[in-house]
Amino acid sequence: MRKFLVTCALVLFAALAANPAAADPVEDILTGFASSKYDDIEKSIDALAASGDAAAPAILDALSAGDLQVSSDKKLYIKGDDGSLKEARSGADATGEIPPGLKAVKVNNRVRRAIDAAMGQLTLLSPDPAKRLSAAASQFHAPDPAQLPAVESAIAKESDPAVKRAFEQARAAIILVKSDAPDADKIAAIGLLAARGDEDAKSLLDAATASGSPAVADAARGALKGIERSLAWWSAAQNVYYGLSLGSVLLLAAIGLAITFGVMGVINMAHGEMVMLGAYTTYVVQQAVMVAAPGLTDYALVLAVPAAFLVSGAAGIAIERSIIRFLYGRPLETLLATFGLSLVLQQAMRSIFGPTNLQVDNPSWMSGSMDLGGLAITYNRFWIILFAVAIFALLTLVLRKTALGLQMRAVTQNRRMAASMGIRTGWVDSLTFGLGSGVAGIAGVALSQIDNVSPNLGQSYIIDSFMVVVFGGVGNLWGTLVGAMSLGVANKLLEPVAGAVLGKIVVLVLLVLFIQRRPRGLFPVKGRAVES
Amino acid sequence: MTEVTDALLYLDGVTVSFDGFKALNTLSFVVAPGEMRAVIGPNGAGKTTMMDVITGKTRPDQGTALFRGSADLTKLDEAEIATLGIGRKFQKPTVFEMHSVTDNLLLALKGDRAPRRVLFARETLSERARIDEILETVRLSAVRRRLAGELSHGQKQWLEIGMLLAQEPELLLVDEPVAGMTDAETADTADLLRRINQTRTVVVVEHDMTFVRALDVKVTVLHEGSVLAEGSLDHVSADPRVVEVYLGR
Amino acid sequence: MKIGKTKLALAAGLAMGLGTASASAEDTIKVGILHSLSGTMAISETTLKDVMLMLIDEQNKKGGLLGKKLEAVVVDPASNWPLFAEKAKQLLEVDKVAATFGCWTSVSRKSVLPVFEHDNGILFYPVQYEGEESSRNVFYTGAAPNQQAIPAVDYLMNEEGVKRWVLEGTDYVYPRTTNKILEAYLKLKGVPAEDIMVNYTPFGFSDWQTEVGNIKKFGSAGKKTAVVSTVNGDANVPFYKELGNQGVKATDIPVVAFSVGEEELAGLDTKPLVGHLAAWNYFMSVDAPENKAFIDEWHKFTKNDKRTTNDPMEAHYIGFNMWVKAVEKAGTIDPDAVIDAMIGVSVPNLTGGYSAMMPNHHITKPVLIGEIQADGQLDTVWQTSGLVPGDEWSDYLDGSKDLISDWRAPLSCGNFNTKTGKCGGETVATQ
Amino acid sequence: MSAMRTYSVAVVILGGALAVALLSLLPAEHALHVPGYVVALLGKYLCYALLALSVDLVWGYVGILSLGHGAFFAIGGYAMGMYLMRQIGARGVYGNATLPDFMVFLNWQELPWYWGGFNHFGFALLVMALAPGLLAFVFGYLAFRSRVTGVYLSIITQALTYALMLAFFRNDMGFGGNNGLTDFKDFLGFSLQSDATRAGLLVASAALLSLFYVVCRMLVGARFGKVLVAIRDAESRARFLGYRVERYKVAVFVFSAVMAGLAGALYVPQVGIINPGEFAPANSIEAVIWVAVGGRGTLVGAIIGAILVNLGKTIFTGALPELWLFALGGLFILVTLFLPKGVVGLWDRIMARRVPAPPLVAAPVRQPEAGE
Repeated sequence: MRKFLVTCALVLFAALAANPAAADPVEDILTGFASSKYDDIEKSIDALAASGDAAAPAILDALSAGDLQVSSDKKLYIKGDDGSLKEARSGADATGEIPPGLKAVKVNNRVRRAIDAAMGQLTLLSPDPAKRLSAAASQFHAPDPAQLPAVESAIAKESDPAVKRAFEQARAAIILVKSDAPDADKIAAIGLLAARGDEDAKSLLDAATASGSPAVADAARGALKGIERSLAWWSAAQNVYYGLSLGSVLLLAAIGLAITFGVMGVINMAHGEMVMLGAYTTYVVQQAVMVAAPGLTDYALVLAVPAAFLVSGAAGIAIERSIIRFLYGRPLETLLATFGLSLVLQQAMRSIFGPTNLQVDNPSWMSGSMDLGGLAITYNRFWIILFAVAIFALLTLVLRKTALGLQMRAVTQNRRMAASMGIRTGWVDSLTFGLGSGVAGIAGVALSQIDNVSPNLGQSYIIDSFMVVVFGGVGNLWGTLVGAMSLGVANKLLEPVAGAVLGKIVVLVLLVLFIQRRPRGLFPVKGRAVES
Repeated sequence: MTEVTDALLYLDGVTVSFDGFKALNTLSFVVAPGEMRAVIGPNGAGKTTMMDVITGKTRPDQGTALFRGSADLTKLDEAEIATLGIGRKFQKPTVFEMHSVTDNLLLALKGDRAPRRVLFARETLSERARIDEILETVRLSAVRRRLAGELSHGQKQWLEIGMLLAQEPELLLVDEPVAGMTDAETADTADLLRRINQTRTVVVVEHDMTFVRALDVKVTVLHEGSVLAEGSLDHVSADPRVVEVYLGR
Repeated sequence: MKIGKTKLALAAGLAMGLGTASASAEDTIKVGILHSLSGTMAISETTLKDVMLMLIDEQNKKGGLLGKKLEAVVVDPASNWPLFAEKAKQLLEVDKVAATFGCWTSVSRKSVLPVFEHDNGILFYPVQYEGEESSRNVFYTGAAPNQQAIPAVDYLMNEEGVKRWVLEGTDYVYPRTTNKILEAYLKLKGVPAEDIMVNYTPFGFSDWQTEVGNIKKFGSAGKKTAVVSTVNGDANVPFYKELGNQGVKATDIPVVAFSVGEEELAGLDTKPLVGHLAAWNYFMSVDAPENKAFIDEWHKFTKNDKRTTNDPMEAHYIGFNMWVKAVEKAGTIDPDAVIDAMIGVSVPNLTGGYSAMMPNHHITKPVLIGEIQADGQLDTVWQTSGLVPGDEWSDYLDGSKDLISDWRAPLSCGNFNTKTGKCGGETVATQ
Repeated sequence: MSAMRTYSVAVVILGGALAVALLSLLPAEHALHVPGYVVALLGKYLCYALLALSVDLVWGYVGILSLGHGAFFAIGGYAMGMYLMRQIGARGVYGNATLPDFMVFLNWQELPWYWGGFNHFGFALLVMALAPGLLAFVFGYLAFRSRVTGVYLSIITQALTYALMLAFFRNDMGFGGNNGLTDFKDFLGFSLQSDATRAGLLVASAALLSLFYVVCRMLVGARFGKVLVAIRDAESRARFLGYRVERYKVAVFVFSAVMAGLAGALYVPQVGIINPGEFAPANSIEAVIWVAVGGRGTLVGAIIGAILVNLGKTIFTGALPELWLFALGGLFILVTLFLPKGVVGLWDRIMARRVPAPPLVAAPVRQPEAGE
């Protein structure tokens, strides 16, 4: 199809070239962008790519970014990020007044695909290895026999081994779809694709099994078997990774509760709102950084962590001082008061920030994904796993090694004894509750990266958080860790089998049954202290 | 495997461990019918854990626990053991604070405990008489209408003993009955226990040596979950090991 | 007898609480606004309350209606379905509103429906829904499935050459019905069953790793694949974040959504999502003078020039103007007269044309397909050449293909069976 | 509490409801006419009051804090809803005599087996009481036998109702998914739209509430009730006295679940819809809050609390639509902080100041449940 278009375009140029008034065929191609029809734009892209004009990559880049503008006299301009205007062909700054009727060239998915394919052709020999790699990928994904010579010459010139491998795979893909390629070449290509071993290779091989040549078809079938086996393993590993990722989210959501509920015994129904406060703090910090230091926007998240800890922690201390401290020894009444509090906090956020979702951006280092063997690891989830583990380690350290941690444990184990040893129990209570709330706030920073930042944010995690803490065993941070991870993995292993809804129900029922077997969770705190 | 025994309570080789710590370590302990026994030992010696094993609260990891030579205490739960005829008084006085003194006793009276029987139970004249009798015994007649939560510490201890009596058990386990009592009350309590012992078997756990001396019965010394010495108070007091772990310090 | 006194006090309180609203002056026409301002649906519905207040305010500036001022009665049904019914009853029986604008979810509409029918009220329902309903007392100004889903699938098939379909939805009645209709439609178009994957997730679902992974896997089979998303509200942000991060690009696997508009996109960084699609009857980016005026007014009213507009807001704009016109035509707010006058009323919509109320209480609308832009707007890439009338009873479902609705006399029936020639439940002899 | 007072509460509830019901049947112009809106509201409140009563029985008297009582309420409601759906018969929009509308348009071919029998009211009534009771029995038997207590119990009751919510949300379950069951036409042959039926339902709710109030009163006043309070205050003492605590707990839990189920069953025809939202854990927590506001461990308090809080909700959501959550949330905080014994406790304190008399109500001074 594309070959046909290119031919057409060439014929068109030939015709135009005969016209002395239009000395430059590329200028004519460019007028095609003024059309409002996607068909015309697509044709122009193909023609531009085929022309090999030096300005083509810049023009196509601008087009895909939505920066290519066309004036009413069909002249093309490229708009810079700073609002400057350059002539598209020459790259020179546009002089004089703003051309009349300037508007962006319209782009849709079909046009974007055409751009990708064109860029794949144009950047095969780009000096930038990253661009060559993506060129190879685009050739691989849309194998076009007409491009075989270009790809082969690219392989010959390539020095970077990773890029070279990508080109070779692209060549293999092209050979497989090329009907007149010799069987031997095809079988070699199959070998190369089998080594690649991913879903894309599998779909190409699937198509090859229908090949007219029995030898090729057999080779493809053989390769497929191997790929399917390894894919099954990878898919199981992927599910476990998903589970760990979900587990780390649960861990973050629950770990603050493991302190306020697990250690202090306060049934804090407003815990979710502490998480929500953290997420809103992230929003505010990000907005502030965007205004104050736009260059640092990517690191706003790093700043948001201490900010969220302070905001939620301060809120926690305020709550402890004004409400919770009057309710010690009446744990179930803390449930009622904090439930009321959670209603108030939700509505407060709604009044201040509005009821809609707020936009918290993923920083660039948390966007996208990488492939690790057959695993797709998304950066945001990957960072969240690391973050959760780090927070857990830090918290364990605080509880074990610091004076506050020691006093905290003393107060929770024997309040009267601690008081008589000169520990200011009220003060320790406040700080403990503040710590738990602050950690919940930090969780909010992480959750803002994967979920809605809205007044309802906390509500969606509160039940899961309580499950995790109770499952792990109240008063035991390690229990919370193991609890969160096992619930996460169980959920994700069940999901492909039973579906998301049924999977979750099954996990809940198992949890209820588990508590019947072990009424004090995975890691119960044993001994006489809990018996009395 | 178990030998037939004529002891009322028979513990042999009982081991209980919490997270690796052995609260009871191959403990053997035998009480004959009609006997009164005092159990002493330092903190953490396993006295309360032993009571827990006898009353079904804690399951031993190993060992035998028999009541009347036939009932396997390791297989029964608290309520079943209570119905068998073992009554227990806690270290901290535990009564139903929101109930009146008479109601506390009423709930403790021997009788069918099944929910559907209790549902239609009416207080009978004989029950009332029995309650009056116990109130006299534990000297709480004057406060019979008060809520148990309003009683003094000593009165609560006595009320709990009264509830034990109302249960009419064969064996009474009494955990630190005189903690927090005045000297006079302590003497009265010793007196009360001796009277109870006339018809029932009693095991008393106590720290108070004057009280133990006043009881004047056979003493078992526990240490680190097993029996260190057994005999009369004078006998065990003379034992150097006992002196070292307990009395000497 | 202290309880007796308490009870009396309660009764007094009840009377007081209910009396507050009915005590106000009679020279206004009351308009009820029944949108959740708290709970899970507040996120979507609060905006609709605001837009209604703006429309009523504007109408009053123009001199009100029938020489009287309009008065908005706002209540909060708090995303609680039985509370919707209670509040609807309060609006109709205590406040005696002339018309009510409200509801978002189907279940809230189902919950108030008997109340509006019993008390003969008028409800304007502004959200796209599954169809399969037509009540004399309700005017449906949102899209029926044929005004959204089917054109979107047509677009993907024709323009993008899609051969393989993932129907991803939240597990409730709108996605279920829409997907049933789409499945039937796709099979009619010759799509084999193995090229259709249907999956449902719970409300507020936030961990989309497995689902997006499955979509990628399903899409790598060599045929052009697209996702038709009927994922609801809150679950969308995590869904799109996961799509963006797992690198599902619009050029490879486009996602077309029916419940994602400008308001939902405002909570997202849309740069990784450029090119994914949405099908609606209105986009904020539409270049029409009415739309520009509406957006300006909205920014002025909310004192915030960042506030977005969306499709259900346009539906209320149309519905409100239709009601005003119908009341003027009838010369009274009497519900029977207004309900009769409504049919055939035509008012400008915000995309540069006119929408008319049809005898089935649904309206005519253009269908727009838009692509998500980097600035969070949706840019129209295709639109129907004319207006599409809303079809309440789907032609693609066995149960409903023989049903039609026409509220004009003499038929006056919401579910007339063309086969049996009878209205609704009278058709079959009871067992 | 004297028998006199017990019956007077029941008489006030029943008499009040009867009066309102009769007045609502007066012509609309009549000065004493009560609008249908108030009848519907009161009916709803009384069902909530019965739910609160069932929560109070287990929480106030046995110390079982159930955060999942909404589940029993909802199951009872669904049983009633299924009966009402079957009553629609061929009057649904598709005119299908057997299948409810939501099944028709999702292409269900036949009625699932568990819908069988619901066209008979007797069978439905049995399910309304037995289904919640059975669930409570299985759950209670497992939980109380293994001595799950305190917050652990509260959290797993919450897990129970949450799991049920997710399950009922699934359309494949055959209970109408998110939309639930709705569009009811009539109940025992009486049109649900008619004012007389609604008045009748109000009186029925009042009668049921009064009946259960009197039964609960007798229950807690008798020796059985004393055992319950004994279990609440000192569970291990009760065990060592020979009481099979788990049996008492299961018995009361099941009874309470049946009560909640019947409350839900009467609630559904009055509000016209039952949907999985009723299983939401927040609903169960709210029921606990009604009890706390009214006064835990006083049966009257549960009723008063349920009516007061819901009345407040009705008034505030209409009068202060943007601020009512502040009011309601604030109320919960203030009540727990300053009225640990709820409204009834406050009342008693005021009465005690006027007439020095022994406290009438055995409200607990301390709440030892969590540590037990």
